Amino acid sequence: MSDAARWLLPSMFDHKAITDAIAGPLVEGKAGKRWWIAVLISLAVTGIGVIATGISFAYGPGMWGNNSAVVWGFPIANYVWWIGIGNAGTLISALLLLTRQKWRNAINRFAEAMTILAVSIAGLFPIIHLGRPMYFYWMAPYPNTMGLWPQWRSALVWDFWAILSYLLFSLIFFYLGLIPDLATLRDREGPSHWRRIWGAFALGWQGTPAQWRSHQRLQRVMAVIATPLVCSVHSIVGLDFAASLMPGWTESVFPPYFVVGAYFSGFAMVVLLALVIRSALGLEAMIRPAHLDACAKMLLAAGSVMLLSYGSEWMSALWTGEAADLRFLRFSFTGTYSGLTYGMILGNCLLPQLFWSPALRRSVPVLVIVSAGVLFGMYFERILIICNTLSIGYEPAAWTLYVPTLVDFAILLGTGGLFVFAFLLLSRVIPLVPMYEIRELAEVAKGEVR
Amino acid sequence: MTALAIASFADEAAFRAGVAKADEAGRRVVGLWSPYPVEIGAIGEEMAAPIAWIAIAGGLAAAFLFYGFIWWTATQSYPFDSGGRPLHSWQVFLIAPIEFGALAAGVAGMIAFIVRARLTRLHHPAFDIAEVERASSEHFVIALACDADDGGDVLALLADAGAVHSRMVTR
Amino acid sequence: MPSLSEPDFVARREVLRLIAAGAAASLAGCSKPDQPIVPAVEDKDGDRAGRIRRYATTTMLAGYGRGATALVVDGRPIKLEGSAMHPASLGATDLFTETAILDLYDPQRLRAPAGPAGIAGWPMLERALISRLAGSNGEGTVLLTGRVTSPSLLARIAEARARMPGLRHIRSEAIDDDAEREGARLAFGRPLTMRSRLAEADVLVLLDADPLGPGPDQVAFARAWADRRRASGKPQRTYVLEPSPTQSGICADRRIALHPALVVNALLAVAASLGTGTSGAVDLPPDAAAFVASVIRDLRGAQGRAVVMVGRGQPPEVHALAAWVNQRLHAPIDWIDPVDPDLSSHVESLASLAHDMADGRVSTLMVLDANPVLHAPPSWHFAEALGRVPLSISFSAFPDETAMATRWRAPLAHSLESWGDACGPDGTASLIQPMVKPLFGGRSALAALAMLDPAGPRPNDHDRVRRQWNATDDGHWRDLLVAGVVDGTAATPVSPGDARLVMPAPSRASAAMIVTLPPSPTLWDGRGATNAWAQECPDPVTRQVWGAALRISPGDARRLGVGDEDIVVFAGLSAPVKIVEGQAEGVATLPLGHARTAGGPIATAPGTLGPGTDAYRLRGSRGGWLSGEVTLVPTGAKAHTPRNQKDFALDGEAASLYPVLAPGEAMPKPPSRATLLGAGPERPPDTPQWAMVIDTSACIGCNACVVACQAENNIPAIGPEQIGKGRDMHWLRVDRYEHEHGGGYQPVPCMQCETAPCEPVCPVEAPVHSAEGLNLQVYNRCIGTRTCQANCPYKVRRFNFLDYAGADLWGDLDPAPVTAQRNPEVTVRARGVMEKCTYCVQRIETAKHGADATGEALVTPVTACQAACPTQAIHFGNLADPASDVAQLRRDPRHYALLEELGTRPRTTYLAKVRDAGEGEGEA
Amino acid sequence: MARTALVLLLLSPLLLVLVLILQHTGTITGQDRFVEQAVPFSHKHHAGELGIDCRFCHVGVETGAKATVPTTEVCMTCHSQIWTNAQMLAPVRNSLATGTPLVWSRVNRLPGYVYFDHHVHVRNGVPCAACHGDLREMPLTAQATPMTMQWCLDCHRDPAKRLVPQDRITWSHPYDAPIPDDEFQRIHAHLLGVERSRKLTDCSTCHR
Repeated sequence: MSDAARWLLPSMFDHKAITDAIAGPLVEGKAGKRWWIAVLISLAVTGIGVIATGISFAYGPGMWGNNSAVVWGFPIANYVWWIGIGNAGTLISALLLLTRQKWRNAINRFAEAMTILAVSIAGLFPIIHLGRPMYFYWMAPYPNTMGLWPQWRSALVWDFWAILSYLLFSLIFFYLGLIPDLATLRDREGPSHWRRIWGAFALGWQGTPAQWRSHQRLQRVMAVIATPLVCSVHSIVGLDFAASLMPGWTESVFPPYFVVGAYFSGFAMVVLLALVIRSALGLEAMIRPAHLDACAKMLLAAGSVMLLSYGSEWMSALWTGEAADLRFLRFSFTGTYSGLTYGMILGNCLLPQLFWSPALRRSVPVLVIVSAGVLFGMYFERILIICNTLSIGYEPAAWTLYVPTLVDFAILLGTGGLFVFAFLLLSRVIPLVPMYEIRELAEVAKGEVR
Repeated sequence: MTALAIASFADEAAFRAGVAKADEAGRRVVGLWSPYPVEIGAIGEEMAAPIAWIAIAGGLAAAFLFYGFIWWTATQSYPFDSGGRPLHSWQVFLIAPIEFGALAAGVAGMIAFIVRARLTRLHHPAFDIAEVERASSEHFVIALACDADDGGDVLALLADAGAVHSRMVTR
Repeated sequence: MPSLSEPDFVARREVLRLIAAGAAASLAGCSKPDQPIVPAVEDKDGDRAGRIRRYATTTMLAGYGRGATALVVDGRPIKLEGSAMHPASLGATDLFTETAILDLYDPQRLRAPAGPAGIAGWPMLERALISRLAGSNGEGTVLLTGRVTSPSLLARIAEARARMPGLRHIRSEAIDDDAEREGARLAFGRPLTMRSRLAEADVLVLLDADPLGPGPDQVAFARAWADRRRASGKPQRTYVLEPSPTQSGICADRRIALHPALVVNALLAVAASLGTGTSGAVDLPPDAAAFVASVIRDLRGAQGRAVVMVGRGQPPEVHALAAWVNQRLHAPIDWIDPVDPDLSSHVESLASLAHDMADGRVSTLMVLDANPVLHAPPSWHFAEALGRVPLSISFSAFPDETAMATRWRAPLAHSLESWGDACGPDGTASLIQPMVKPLFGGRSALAALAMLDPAGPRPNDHDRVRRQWNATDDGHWRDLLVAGVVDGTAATPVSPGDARLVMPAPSRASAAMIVTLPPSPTLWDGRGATNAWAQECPDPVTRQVWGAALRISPGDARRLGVGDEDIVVFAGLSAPVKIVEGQAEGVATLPLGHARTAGGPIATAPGTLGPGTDAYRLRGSRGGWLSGEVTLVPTGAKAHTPRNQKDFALDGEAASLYPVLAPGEAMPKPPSRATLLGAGPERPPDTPQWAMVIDTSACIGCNACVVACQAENNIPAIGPEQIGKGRDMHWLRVDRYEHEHGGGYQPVPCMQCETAPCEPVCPVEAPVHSAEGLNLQVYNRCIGTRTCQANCPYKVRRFNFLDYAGADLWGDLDPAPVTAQRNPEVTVRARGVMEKCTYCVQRIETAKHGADATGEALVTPVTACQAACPTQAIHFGNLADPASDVAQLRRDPRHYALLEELGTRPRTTYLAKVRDAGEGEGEA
Repeated sequence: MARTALVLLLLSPLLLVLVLILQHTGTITGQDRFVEQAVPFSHKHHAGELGIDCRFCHVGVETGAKATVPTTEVCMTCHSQIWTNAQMLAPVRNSLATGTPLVWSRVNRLPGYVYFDHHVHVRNGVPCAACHGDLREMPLTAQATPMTMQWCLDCHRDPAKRLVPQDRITWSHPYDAPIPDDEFQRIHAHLLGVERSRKLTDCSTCHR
């Protein structure tokens, strides 16, 4: 991967061109018609979610499909799914930074933004899903008149700290990378009122070699911490299930397999966002087919690991021969939700295999289909993890199927709208591609071309 | 009377050459600015060195304190029989401190960075120099100290190194 | 005890005020309520305010009384328990006693008399009656009641008839005993009532009979049967031949599905073996013939210790032959003179009334607590005939079908609001004592009769009842009321003489489909249909709630090409199908009492099955409990039939969930498993350790415990729609399982696991363990993550998905009165809160407080389910005391824990079901 | 201005700290709060100056969960003899005459999900004053203690220092006179018995 010129078109070898391409629209440009339409649509979709959440708060969780046995349903699946998507950004910025991958430069900023938005949205669900959401703060340790503290043995409290730490850590990491670019925006001549705000948040950044050295040092330190952190976050989400004794949940493979699954769905979302951003913001010169190709390879690898994980899960049921596990396996493939099982295998394991072909790795339609397939497949997986186990537990007398309601779908849809809406706003406020890193890359590429 | 010789460079190589020439000539470098990370010698190493240690120390301290807090709440403040588990279930008590420690390390590192890199100075005198503003987007900038009378030499030296633009500023 | 001369314990107004206060108070999670303190003006309760007091009284079913104890707090009765002194209660209850308390506070109750011109006052109704009856000798006047066993009421009727000789009293109970009584008349020449002593029956043969099923005798029969099965020595064996599974069939050792028409053949074969002199060759399918052969073999070996019982659906001749067979077997049976003195046929007397009304020979009709419009055979056109009566009045608690058809309807007081008395099925008399003044302005049956007989003397109800029992002395009267039961009133067994051998003709099953019409185990003859608890109580066979589907056999379903919930039409009815294993081919079953057209918003709740499935419409013109021949036609449509349990079959290893043992067999020792679990935190050394042991062998699936728990613990009914979504609130569910070794019932409350998986997973410590081994759920701490239930292997936790406590089940009616039933010792749970069985922690705490305050030893509390259980299958006590009931049962060879292999160490454990499959297993 | 905003943003967590502190004070707990009553009944006069025992009016306190507020009849036991025409007592006389109960405002409020039992406390050496304060010094009745869960727990975790001999239960100064050694030993022995068989910090002690 030494060939830096693969990741940047020569038109972007000039620093001014890079700055103009990225900072220009933010400082001088007005939001286009397409942007306004997208904002209105996403706002409307968000509104649906807000109304559905309002209905849930007004009348109670009974508005959802949850029942006495399947006490968890869409809200928890949404939570796990969103937090999974929120994993790829940090992977790209931390792990690829440590391994000095040049292709991270163009995509890490929006991937990190995606992480922060997705984790924030994921963090809403543990509150939304509560029976009495107004008391969510009881999960936090504070000196109260009851003399009570949270239950540190609960995976939900682990979640609370994992999400809180991960979200704030990602925010700091994101902001750290943003500082030099904010300085660029601050210094650019233009009509935007935002320049004062950019200036304040740039904290007086000058770009002296001493500042750069501290900046790079902290970025590496944080990358070293972020990599295990991001793995632990999704391991803990896996422990929500694995630390129980229910059939289909109590599996030691869950934490690693949740981590892989998270990267998987995150990369799928990155691919979709990359496709949108490069055409919408005209950044084809910086987000190259080679980037897509690299992401597609990641999807291929992760998809294959998913297949391995599923296989090991099924095999362990067959191997131990535990009645409840076998029944669970049989139900997965022949029961009411078996359609979702096959959809999950198709989306998560089979579709990514298309990426063995280099041509397909660079084909936009194929990328869209596979990424969407992965996102759906991963959602099916999340819902199956919850519903299979809870629908057919140990006691046949308590077996109950789960049927989501319109409110359930509306809340899920609404969070999608919120994600898009927030992303659209961000795209007008911060540079979605890190300018200083592209400049650095351009310098290397220039040298290579010469 | 002191003055500053300020030169802009279009690329990193010329910038490095300018710095090298200034060094050779024994000129005092007042300021360097680059639009992306450029390491020049050991400049800033002293400033950056403790950041990693501060981050790690902050993280570890927070994690240990948090663990101690958990131990206190679970075994001293209000001990509960929770499913017959031991009061001090250290295995699971480790999880939250690890997560929180990572966050604390990030916060400590960020604070260390802001302090060590002398940030939050929004009205630094350097911002009065027009070239510095452009350094954040395209140009590399060198500012050398000089007297009003040897200004011409310094400018020549910088031009020789490949400066696309240079000028004298008198204070 | 306060003054007894008049029911002035608490003024009605005061109760209604309490009702209003109760509606607002004590919701978990509210901030501190700022309600005022209102002390009484005069001291009535003294220092007993807020404490539960117990009074003896009686509840009614089918006209028979069952002794009961009312639990009263601050003037509000909140629960009914059994009366140990009454032979039909034995300290336990059935579903109908448990649900009766909700009827008292039911907002659907009639509140004022209503006439042709709408709501009217009592004086208007009295004037209407006086203007018609003044000076008349009662000609053309008819009093229609259900079965009357009350000595006071019977005396009052006799008094009225003495004054008005023309007054006719017709009594007709919906679920009649005409066939039994007529059978005895055929066998012995006089009507007698058969009282089987099941405690002495080694072999019990049930021919289409269901003594363990619903009815006034259920508790007594079930207790005797369970006592016999528990006794050491020769194992008891129960044989059941029946068309559709009943509770008796499910609990039987051996059971076979048999067409009702062939029951007579089976009995003929049995009789032949005992020397009728006829050949035993009868028309029976081969499996049934082999089954009957086993029955004959066992009966021969059990002379004097075997009983044959025949169901009410069989014709009198079959009952007569059974009497002969029992006599030949020297069966442990007492014959007594009928407790109901009216010896006429229930069906024929009602038919004659219908006829007379249609002919215009009835000018005044007073219906007292009966609903003939619902249960009369449709061919009589009873409601039309009723329309011809110039003055008709129905006294009933609810706006039922008859009340809607009569010109006047008047509110009848609840038995907890009136003075009275009643006899049990064995003749034992007990007193009905009011706990409150009528809440909704109803009048008692005695007061209603006084209106029919305006010329008669008018002592108040209390004085009349007291006079009836000759309680001239205050002390005597007080003792009578404290006991509730009048000693020495049980009927003495009579010697019936030799039974005549009546040989019914052998029968054959017709090729066409027929429908059997049993009473509903939850609604009885339909009178439970207004009761939300009864409606929400799962059927013991299908576990369906809020309605009943048409049961057909798997074979018939295949032939028709229908599945569960597919609607079929037949004989003008349409009903969804429920396929039932063990249903006889060619026979469908539709329980009575569901699908009402009137009665209030509960009886006709949306989501229940419509009136098209009313089983009474299938009754032939001569009554009986079989339909004519019908053809089932699938419609292709589906109906939703909410059920609490969908799967009964346990296959493979799952069978270990419900172990079934042969007599004398022990549970296999569980393999010792390595565990990392420590001992947990220390507890104070002398704390009691609560535990429960449930004997699945004794459980008859009657659901009394389920509703007892509901009444005790403020568990709301949530309606068919919510149940249909898979939600339910019963803390205690009675699971029904079937597998190759047998089947039966398994009540599942919270297991109170010692190493509870639900506790460490809650982020806010709402579920925690007490030093006494209770798995506590602190409602006010719960934030509703539901993680506990997700982690519960037994799925015994219940979540308030909506504001169930403020339920709007009663339509437009204000549900506030229902809140007066609530137990003040138990928190009413808010929306979004998880709840579950607490082992009745309020009873434990009350017992502990009592002990701690007086310094006396702790009296082991009785849980609500334990108190209710007719067969004493539920045992509760202190495990730390080696002499306690539960500690001893834990050493029983049949002892096991549910899902023991998970290492949850449940405190609720079980004794395995015993099934005596017999040597000849597999031959039938 | 931007700087002010930034400072405020950074200080906003202090608001949370303020709330955290406030919840422990009388502003939220209601400690030391007086409540307006229809009849300005003075515990100071009745219990303090006249020396009427608490149990004369609060009859349920030794036998049941509720201490009970006296009926009008109890008031009139004395007030049919003395102060028969006092304007202040008109509502009491009116109550007896019309049969309508007196309506008192609640001073000590516990939420509906807390099940407090007076007699089990009073019969085990917890003096009235432990929760209700020195009523003999209160002309108007106020909530003397915070009555928060933390406050209940303080005693349930370590009851020894709150208990008094049974004959001093209704004294308003339980801690003034020293408890004789043998009395203290007896209380301590009793407490040991309770603590061997009950865990007073179990949630079911108060919640069910």
